[in-house]
Amino acid sequence: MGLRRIFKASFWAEVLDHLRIKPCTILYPFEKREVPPDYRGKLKWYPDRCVGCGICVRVCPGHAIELEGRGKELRAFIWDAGSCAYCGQCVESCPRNAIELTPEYEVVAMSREELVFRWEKTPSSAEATAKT
Amino acid sequence: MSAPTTMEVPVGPQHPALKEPIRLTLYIDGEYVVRVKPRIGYVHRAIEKAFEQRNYIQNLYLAERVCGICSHSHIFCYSQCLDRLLEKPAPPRGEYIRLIVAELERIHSHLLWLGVAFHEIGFDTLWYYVWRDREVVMDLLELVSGNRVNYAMSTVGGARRDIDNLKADKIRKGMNVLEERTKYYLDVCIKDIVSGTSVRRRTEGVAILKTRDAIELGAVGPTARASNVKRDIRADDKYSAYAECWERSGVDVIVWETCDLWARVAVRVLEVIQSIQLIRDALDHMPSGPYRHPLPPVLRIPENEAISMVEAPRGELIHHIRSDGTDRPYRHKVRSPTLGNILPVCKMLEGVYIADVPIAFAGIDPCISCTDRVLHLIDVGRREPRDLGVFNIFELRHWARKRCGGSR
Amino acid sequence: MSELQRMPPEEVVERLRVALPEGALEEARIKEPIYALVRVRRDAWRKALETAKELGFFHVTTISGIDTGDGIEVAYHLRRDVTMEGKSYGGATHLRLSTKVPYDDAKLPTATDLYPSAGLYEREVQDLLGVRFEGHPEPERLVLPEIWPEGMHPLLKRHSLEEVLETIRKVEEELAKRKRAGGAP
Amino acid sequence: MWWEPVVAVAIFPGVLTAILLAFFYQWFDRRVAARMQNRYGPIYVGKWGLLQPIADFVKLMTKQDITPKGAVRPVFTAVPIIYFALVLYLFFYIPITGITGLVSFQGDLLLFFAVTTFEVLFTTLGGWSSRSPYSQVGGIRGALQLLGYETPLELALLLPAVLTGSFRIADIVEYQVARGVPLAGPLLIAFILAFIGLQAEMERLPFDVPEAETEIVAGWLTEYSGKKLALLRLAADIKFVVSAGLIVALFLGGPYPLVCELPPMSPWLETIVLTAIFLAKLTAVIFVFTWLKVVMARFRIDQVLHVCWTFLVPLAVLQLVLVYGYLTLAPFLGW
Repeated sequence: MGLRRIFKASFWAEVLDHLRIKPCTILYPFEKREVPPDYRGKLKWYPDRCVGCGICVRVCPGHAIELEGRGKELRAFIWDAGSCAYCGQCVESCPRNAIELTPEYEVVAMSREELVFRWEKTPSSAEATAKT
Repeated sequence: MSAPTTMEVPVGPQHPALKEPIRLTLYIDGEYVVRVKPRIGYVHRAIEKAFEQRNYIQNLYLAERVCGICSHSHIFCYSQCLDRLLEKPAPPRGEYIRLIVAELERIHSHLLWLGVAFHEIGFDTLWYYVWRDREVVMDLLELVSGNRVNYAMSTVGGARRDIDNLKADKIRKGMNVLEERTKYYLDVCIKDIVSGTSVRRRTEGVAILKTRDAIELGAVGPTARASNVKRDIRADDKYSAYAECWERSGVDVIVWETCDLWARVAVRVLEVIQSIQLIRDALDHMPSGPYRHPLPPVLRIPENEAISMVEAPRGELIHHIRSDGTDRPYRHKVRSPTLGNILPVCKMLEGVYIADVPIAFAGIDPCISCTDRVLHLIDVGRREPRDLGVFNIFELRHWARKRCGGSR
Repeated sequence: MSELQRMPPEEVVERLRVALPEGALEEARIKEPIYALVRVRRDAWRKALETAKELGFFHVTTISGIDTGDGIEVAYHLRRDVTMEGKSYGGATHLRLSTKVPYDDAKLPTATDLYPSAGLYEREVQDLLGVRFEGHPEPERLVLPEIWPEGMHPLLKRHSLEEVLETIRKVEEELAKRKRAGGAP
Repeated sequence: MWWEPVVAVAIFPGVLTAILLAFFYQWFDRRVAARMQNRYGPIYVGKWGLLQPIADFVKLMTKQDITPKGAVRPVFTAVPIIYFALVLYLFFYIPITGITGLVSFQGDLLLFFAVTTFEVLFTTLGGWSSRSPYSQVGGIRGALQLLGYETPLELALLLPAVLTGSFRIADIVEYQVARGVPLAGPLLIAFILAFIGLQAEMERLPFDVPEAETEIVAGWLTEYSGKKLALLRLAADIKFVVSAGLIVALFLGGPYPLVCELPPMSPWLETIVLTAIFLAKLTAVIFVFTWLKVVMARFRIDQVLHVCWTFLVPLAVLQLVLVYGYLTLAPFLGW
């Protein structure tokens, strides 16, 4: 009847309805939020694909990438998660697709130094590429 | 009775309710604000100087971070400006993707503002509801661009990622949900007897900006449209994909006559529905083909000058670049929409209850950062101005009433 | 114009050329869709602004100052999109009206009487590039802090980024010293 | 036995129950409001977050207790203690385990109004004494709001006394039990007015103008911290339970099941059954208070006065006319 319709349409009923609806909050540390596959998260470097050309170092707007040595003498790839803007420009500009942004979004640390990741170019993989 | 003196009341740069680092010096007369003098610059990051230190590609991501909420508008305007400098327009599919992400961002920005407006007037339930529904569009943006805030979807010569059919269907589903929810909020605000009137009672007739003032003071975006000024860059300039989408989807510039805070609420809610129609139209008529031109490793732009304007959620945004043949811009001028609304908001605040200053100021959806509420009262009434110490804006109203013998 | 009609940029340039004294128009370019870029001589500047207002350019989007090495070019971005009653012309025309001012006497008459909304933008150019606007109702600093050294305009090419950062550091120390001394903000 | 009254005052229907009920219903209010706003509310501390209010209280007790430099120290420290005492004192009047509360005398309803108005005086005093701009304005707003809601609230709460002819809460409960009809039926308008008035008296949402956090930080509570704030928070919760208890007593027939006659049983069992019924009704009333809080936007201070004087007072007077009409006609029509 009329009153029921007016009452139903009014905000009072909407609020009561919400008592049976499951809350929309995700209880973060216990429930994880799933993220689309092409999410721009933590950076991943493929040592064997990288030829040490250094384009990524020049292109990066936040100056977050450094290479120890260039070309053949490449020893390590240093990535500072603190100053990285996760824009993905390095992924785009890398000629060998040696860099990728993974969907992992929990890049946390207690201090800025811990945010700097250093990945060695292990000799074994270097010989592997050298041999083939 | 002595003539009521006008008191200079600076509302300082940090403010628990206002979200913008602007300091408004209110000249109050008893109960009401008589004149307002703005002072900005508290978060000026010399972005224009920084633009000149980086090359065009790196500037893409700096332009995106000029503003947190309307980041796509800035990168869209900047890449469109670069396309005009190179005189090489982006492929149609790229333009359509830029349009879709721009409209998604407008929905997210307007819903964010709607939630904050409800919080300002103390209606937290609607704030939670509006921000819960905003998650739908945030998830879509994350799905499309890989990030919730800085989408980096537009670049020189088109878009950086494609929107395939799978994502298009998800967007359509999301749009249906959003349309239904937004229409519900409008109904609650208009028709609902108890809660609706409580919202309208706090917004109707507050902070009036007449049409003539809006034009003379250069109001932009929803603030202007809420004062009956039919100004919308998407309709006027018909830039990028709006040339086709605007007529085909049959939308028109949303204008409201009452020129007050309620008009700004209504305009923004109706614009969300308008954006939904635009997105649906763009998705249905998405041209095939490439969505971007290949990016040269080092981008050098010959000597040229270009202006590019975009309708950001808060108003018109302009990027003006002059290039000199190198890979760095010679001069890059950015005018964010909120700067255009500073003078109108000062005009708007005249004659407003002091208690309504925070809500009236939030009406233009300022996008700078936070302002302060504790005031520094300088009593200009006496012969030598005496510093009366720190007072609260309401304390002023009470104190002023005593001095002027009853509120007017 | 009873019937509201968009004015193409070419017509705007023609109207300006007719209204201004001979040779005042130093440069006039039309950029595709709706942009007219016009540079006028300094003496005809005030007249150019008035003509633009008559043509219906009520809205000042922004003012960009450009340090062009031999002087400072001040460009007003004007738009003709709405009548005074708020009715739309159905399309907008964008006029970038600019003039060049030498470094030594960087002065220009203010346009706030014609365009009230230009007030803020003029103060910004005044802060960052040092062009003085005579007759401006509130010529105070808009963007820079009150105790920013005079004459130091960050956007000028002669100040390198390091110099600007150095000034910012100096200003911060000054503010900190004042705060410790308990002075007014 | 000598320890009977001591236990009664200290533990059962006395201080300890008041505090425990306050904690429980703070949790209940926060959970229900949260679920209405589609979120969880307190969840981690204890089972379903039940211990959250206690955790907050203990945390506040351990926090540093700062008194602002300019504050009027004696008044500033006295206000929380007296405010807490006043609120707790009222709790003894609520009938929980029987017809009467711990204390009951002719005219205790009037004392109720005197003490509630007195509490608002202390909120203003607390706000004034902390000398901070926010709290002073909060205090003033509190007093201003009192002018608005007090008349309709007191009229609404006095009507049961007018109908039953006595100012004693026990008599009113007894009147309802005797007739087996809750006064909420005949005095529906007064029932609704009581809800609105008490919501304003407790400064809860549509009327939380004195501590509107978006405008003046935390109103008169801004400068309180540590133990003082803990005491004030607990006092606010007890006031919440007391107000709800008052509505249950005056309009819903106190702890008695008006529907059926109470079967004779041993006194122990009877107190338990009565308390259970009282708590059930209390939960229902508190649910309505939470519902009220979630549904509307906050009023501006001038709107509070406007709403009270143009809507609530005429309604209260209308109800008064109805009651007197009933009283004068009753003997003729033999009701």
